[in-house]
Amino acid sequence: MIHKLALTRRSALALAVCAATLAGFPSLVQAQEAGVLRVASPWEYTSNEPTDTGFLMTRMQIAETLVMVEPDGRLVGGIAESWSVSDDKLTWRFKIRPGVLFHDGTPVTTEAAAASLRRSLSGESMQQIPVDQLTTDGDTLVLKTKTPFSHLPAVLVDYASVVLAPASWGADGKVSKVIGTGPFRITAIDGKNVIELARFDGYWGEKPKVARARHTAIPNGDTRTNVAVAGDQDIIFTTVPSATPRIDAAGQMKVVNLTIPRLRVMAFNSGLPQFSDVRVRRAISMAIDRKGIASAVLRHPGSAATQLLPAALPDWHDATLSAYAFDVAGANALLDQAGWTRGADGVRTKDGVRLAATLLTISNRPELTVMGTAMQAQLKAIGMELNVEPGPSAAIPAAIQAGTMQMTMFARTYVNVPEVVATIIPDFTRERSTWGTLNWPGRARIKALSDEYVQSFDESRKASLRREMLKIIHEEMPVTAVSWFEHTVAVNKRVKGLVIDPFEMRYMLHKVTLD
Amino acid sequence: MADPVLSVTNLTIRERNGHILVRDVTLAVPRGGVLTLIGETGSGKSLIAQAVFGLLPPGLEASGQIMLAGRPPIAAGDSRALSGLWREQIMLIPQEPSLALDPTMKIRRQMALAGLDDEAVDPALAAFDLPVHSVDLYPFALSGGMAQRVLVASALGVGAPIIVADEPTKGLDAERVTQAIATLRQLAAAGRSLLVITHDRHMAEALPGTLAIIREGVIVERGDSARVLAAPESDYGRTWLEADPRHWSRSARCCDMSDLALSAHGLAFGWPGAPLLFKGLDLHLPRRSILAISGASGGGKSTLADILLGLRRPLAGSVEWAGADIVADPSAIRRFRQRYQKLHQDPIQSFVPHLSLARQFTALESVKTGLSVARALPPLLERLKVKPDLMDRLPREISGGEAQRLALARILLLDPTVIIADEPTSRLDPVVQRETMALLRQLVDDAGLGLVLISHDRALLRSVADDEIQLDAFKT
Amino acid sequence: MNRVVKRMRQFPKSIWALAALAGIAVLGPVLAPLDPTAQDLLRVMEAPSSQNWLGTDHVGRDILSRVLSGAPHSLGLAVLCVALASGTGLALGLAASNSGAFLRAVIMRSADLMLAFPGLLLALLLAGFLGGGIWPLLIGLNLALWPQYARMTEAVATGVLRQGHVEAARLAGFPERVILLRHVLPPVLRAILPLATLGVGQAIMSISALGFLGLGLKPPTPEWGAMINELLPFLSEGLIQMAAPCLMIFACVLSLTLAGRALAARMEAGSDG
Amino acid sequence: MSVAKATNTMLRVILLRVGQALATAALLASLCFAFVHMLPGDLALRVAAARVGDERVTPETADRIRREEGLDRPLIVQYGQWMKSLARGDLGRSLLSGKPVVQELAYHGAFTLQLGLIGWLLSYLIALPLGVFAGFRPGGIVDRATDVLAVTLASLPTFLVGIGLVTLFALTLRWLPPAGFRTSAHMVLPAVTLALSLVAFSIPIIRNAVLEVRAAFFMTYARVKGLSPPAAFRHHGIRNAAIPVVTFAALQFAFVIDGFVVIETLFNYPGLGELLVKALIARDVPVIMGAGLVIGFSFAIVSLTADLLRLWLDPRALEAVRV
Repeated sequence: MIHKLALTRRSALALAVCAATLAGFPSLVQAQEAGVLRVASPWEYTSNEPTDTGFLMTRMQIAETLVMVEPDGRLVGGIAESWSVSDDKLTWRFKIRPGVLFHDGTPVTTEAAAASLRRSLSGESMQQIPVDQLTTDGDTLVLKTKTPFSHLPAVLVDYASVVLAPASWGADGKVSKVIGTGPFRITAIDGKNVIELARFDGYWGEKPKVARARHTAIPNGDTRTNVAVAGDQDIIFTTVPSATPRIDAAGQMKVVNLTIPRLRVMAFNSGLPQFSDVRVRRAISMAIDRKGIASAVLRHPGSAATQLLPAALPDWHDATLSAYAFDVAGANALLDQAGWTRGADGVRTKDGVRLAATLLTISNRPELTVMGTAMQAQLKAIGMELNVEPGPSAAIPAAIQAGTMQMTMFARTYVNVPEVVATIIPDFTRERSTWGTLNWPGRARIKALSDEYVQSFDESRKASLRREMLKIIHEEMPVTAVSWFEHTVAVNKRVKGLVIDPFEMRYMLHKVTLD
Repeated sequence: MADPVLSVTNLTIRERNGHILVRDVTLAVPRGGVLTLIGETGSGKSLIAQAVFGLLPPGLEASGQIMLAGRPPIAAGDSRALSGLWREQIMLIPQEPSLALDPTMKIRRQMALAGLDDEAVDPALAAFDLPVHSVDLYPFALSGGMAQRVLVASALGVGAPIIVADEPTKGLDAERVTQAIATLRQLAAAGRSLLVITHDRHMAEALPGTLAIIREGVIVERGDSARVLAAPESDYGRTWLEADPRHWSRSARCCDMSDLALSAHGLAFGWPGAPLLFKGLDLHLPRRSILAISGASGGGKSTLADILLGLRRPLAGSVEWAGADIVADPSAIRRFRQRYQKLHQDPIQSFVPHLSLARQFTALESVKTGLSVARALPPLLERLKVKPDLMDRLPREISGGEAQRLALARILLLDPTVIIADEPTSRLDPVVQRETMALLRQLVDDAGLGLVLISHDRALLRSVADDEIQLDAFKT
Repeated sequence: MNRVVKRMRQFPKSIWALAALAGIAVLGPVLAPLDPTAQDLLRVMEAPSSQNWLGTDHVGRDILSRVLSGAPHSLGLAVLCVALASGTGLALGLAASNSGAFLRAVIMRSADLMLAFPGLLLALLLAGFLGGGIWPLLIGLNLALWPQYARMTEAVATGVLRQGHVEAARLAGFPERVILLRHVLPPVLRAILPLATLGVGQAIMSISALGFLGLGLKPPTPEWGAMINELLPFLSEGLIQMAAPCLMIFACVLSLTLAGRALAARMEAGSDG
Repeated sequence: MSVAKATNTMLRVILLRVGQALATAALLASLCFAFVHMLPGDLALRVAAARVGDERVTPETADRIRREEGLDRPLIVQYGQWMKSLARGDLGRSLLSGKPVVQELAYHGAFTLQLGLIGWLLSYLIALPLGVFAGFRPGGIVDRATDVLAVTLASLPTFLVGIGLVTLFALTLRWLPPAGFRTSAHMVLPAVTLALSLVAFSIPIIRNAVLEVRAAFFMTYARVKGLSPPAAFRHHGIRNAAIPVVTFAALQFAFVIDGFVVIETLFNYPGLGELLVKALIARDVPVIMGAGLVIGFSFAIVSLTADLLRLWLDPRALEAVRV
């Protein structure tokens, strides 16, 4: 017993010495592996299914879709070299690019692409395509639709439709191993956090400059900030906006901003007595100091929204629309006019209904809660009581489905595919949308306009339909944008040549070089 | 005292605040002889032993000199120099032997660490009547007496010529005391010089040599043991000697069986899964009499008391309170509750520790109709010789003797028929014990009570009781 | 009167610090110079000034006012949690010590079981399920904390019930209710008090940890842990703002720990005498 | 007590404790199941959101998942199914990743175990010398300094300690990486954070244990019997002082788990705490139940180990065991 204890003490002492040496060694951070591009983002690699984590596969450029989008918004060929549509606008022909190889060395055949696409078409993310038939014709993939569907190529950019090798699927019909065609191939996966990548030398297009890359998921925003301050990664996507000065000041990484078509929007339950009157919704919008919030909370005055979508999407941004106003007096007047009178506690009421609501926000986007509290204070000035409730993100669609949502604020991208109407349809044409309106009477008008838009191949007609839809949303405010998203990317000093894709489809890592 | 092997000269022990605990004590242990130091609890006798070893508790200071034969004298405060004498010159047999043994180590190894090699262990054990296998036990498996003998055996293995035994009989029952005395005599016979510190008269009588009586830190009398015990010269020595129950005058037995305060018939009790503690037990307690119940410890004396008090149901038999069988009719317990009371072994613990005594007495008015503590208590206190100003204190601020008298006062306020006293004096010093017993006797005679007296001290019981029941006789 | 003064002098300093903090907890919202939720987006992360003694936070709220108004939420809620937990533990512990072997076993074994589950995790589970707010904290911490009080109560009460004075009181005919109140409860409370004092400190830390994880009280409640969480991204520009809630947590837990130790030491000394 | 009897007692303790552990674990997992299903909100929608991402979740996705995972079956059937597969040692598959729960738990559990062991070891590396030294010189400078250290650390929430360490060593001095888990350098800060939170409570325990043993009369008596002070402590002190420390070290395990949740979040460390928090948000029922099972079971195993150690160190405990 005594011997054993003495032994443990001795070995413990040895351990202590080791630990001390370890702690006293001041150059551990510099242990950057040469030639490895270290990328971090909040997103974990939870499963192999393209419907679940396909976005990571396209962003890290592991797998590719038939059609791709360039950072400037142009649709370009991916696995499909080119495409055409028949005169009756019902038959689409996609010519498969020759010489494309999967990461296991096998060539991409039309059959393989068709098989891959069939699986993704059955998933709900691409269910909006009115598919009639999918066949192959030599090197061409033929897709027939039941009705004309003008933005089909844009929908095929959806990450759920990445083309994987037939060997990717296991016996149970699930993806057991990701074998894509992208410029990077997976060499190892460590849990949900780390994906190790290597340059795919058989890539058909522009080959990456770096030989190896690694993606690390860092879900916690404060931790991402710390890593950026320490300069422990090469590129960190989606840093916390408010931490930008701190990261820049630390001098290891520099934060790059780019306004992207992702918004922080506020949505109302237009069926509630508080919000059924458009004047109330407008007054609330007028009471919100978007500039103040943008500069104080988001640290970027330019991200204050002036209408639904930013100018980065020229087609869907109407410069003729009057910008959202910030006018507290006007808002009060509007509410007076609508018959809402202030009570003893400063909160307005009408017919016994208090001008009050619970604002659901998402707790893993901390800035939303801060913005919510800022709005809470600002709405006090017009006699409205706001109760901010951060919760898990699924709480919002759940509340919309249950019809219990009163007000909500969330982040929403309008370019899941590079055609905004694909988001307008689920968000503005239903009684209970997925992310957006609830009980909004104007939905019938948007439905009619969007139906026509989808079937139209006439660009000028489409432009006027777009303007009309934007105008209705801008004036009726079933949702109102608070700020546009600044894509914040912290970039290490040693990184050169980074291009940021506003559509967040690809991280464009193939263009990056390391000093 | 021509050749003292250990002499303590002018030893004074005081607290930091100057309060003197031991005053100017001078002692000498003759070579090969025995010096017995006897005194009550708190008389300072154990402090003297601790001072000899330089082991006084922190906060106490010693002055004076300690000298071993053939060595220069050492100042009593110099604990470092005194510790140099350990093992080689002097050895301690401590009180509470269980505390002196490492609880996590087997005896054999502890004896080995004391310097007894394996060959020496077995004879040492045999010499002290210890079973051979006991060395392979852990201390917790030893009885107090065995642990004591282990320590003595270890001490014998150590070559020190002087052995100090501090309260070697504390907590031992009569049989073990005899054993301990024999053990010490063995040590003396082996040529060691002994300083024995005790409160036990029997021990003092059994050991030859010199006897010193200490009281409140001062030696009041010393001399040849047999002489001092036969004819003490000091007043205190006399009082103390007379407090021995064996010297009390025996009470007359009375047996007026027509006026029973308590009776029991055919009582049996045992714990589940164990043999019965007693069965077929009958007892009769007339008013104005004392019934003694004796028996070995663990024999069920306290359990019997609980049954008689209605606190525990017997397995069989009846208990009659004023003619009502409380076993068959438990509602009778509530009716006569206050008439059947108990005097506890630990008097201080029988009071709520955080309330003043006055409040505890006043509270009785809520359970006894018509009782006015303000009126009834002062004459009672006078009769029990308790100073009324004690009432403002907390229980821990009074002595054990005072507490026992106050406990009695509390019972008497309830106007009882029977008092069951469970070892009521075992934690009191002999002089106080004698006073308390006399008081109880007087109360029984004056107030017409019945008293059940439970004790393991047969001498005490025989001297005060009118009738005696030996529980061992009812064992199954 | 003199005796009162004398007794108050004997209190350790930590008790006085505690009293001061309790004062802040009660008076904090009144002492706060400004509205703790009033924002000024033009004056965010400003350094301390004559107007905002401790500066402003990321949406221009007054740090001093928030720290002061946060006291009832952090300290007050912690006290509530511990009061609830010790009350539950006390009741169950007394029930266990007063009842038969079966009920005692049920209560004490479930205490052992609950002790096996870490408190913060429990509150976190509940917060994850119930979506933050006061209830998960109260329920979670109560579930986690009651066993230690139940164990302590059971141990002390069982010890007291075996003592002579309880039997003497029963024999004198005092009803069980009086025995419980006069004989058992005071020593039990004395034993629980130091534990509860330390417990409040632990509860403050748990509440702030949940606030830090974003699962605590709802914004804009000026809870200290949530304040730290909010201010963390601004660490480099708002050291003082950040330090204020940190120091409040530290000061509270520190004085509670010291007070708990002093109480425990006092109890030990008291039981010796 | 004979050797055979002691072994027998040990065996009974082990059997009893393992039985208790299994019961505790199953009970905790069942409680988790009840909790998850008692809550308002659409479970399938939560799972769907976690799986395909918040922004792409649609009612259709939720319906598909409900069908695929059998979440539309009656609760009692789902629970029965789970208990049945549990009896076969199968914990099911995660609703989120589709991987077997056992695999998820093993992956994340290994990280937690690693961090926990290192942190725990480190804490005793710090606490043992300080505590023992303080116990040998009570009131001395080391004693007072460690007391201040322990009280200070005990008054700081784990997340503040973590933030402080990260700010100092990772962000200011740049000695260590601020987050991650890939290299041993990544382990230092989380392990130190954990260790410091543990040290706060173990130092006073060790100090008091040493102090108490040194004050015990058998230590004095050992010296009267002739042992030198160091020898007396070596022979009689260490084992006796270890008894309360061992008991406490096991109790600290609960605290270790608490600490993990915060530490893993702060350092982006893929341990069990992080897994559990994620699973809670996603309502990944099989993983929540599995984690409850593992945590309950491992706590019981730790107490069992502590019990056995105590039985080994303290023969009195063996006597006191009533199984």
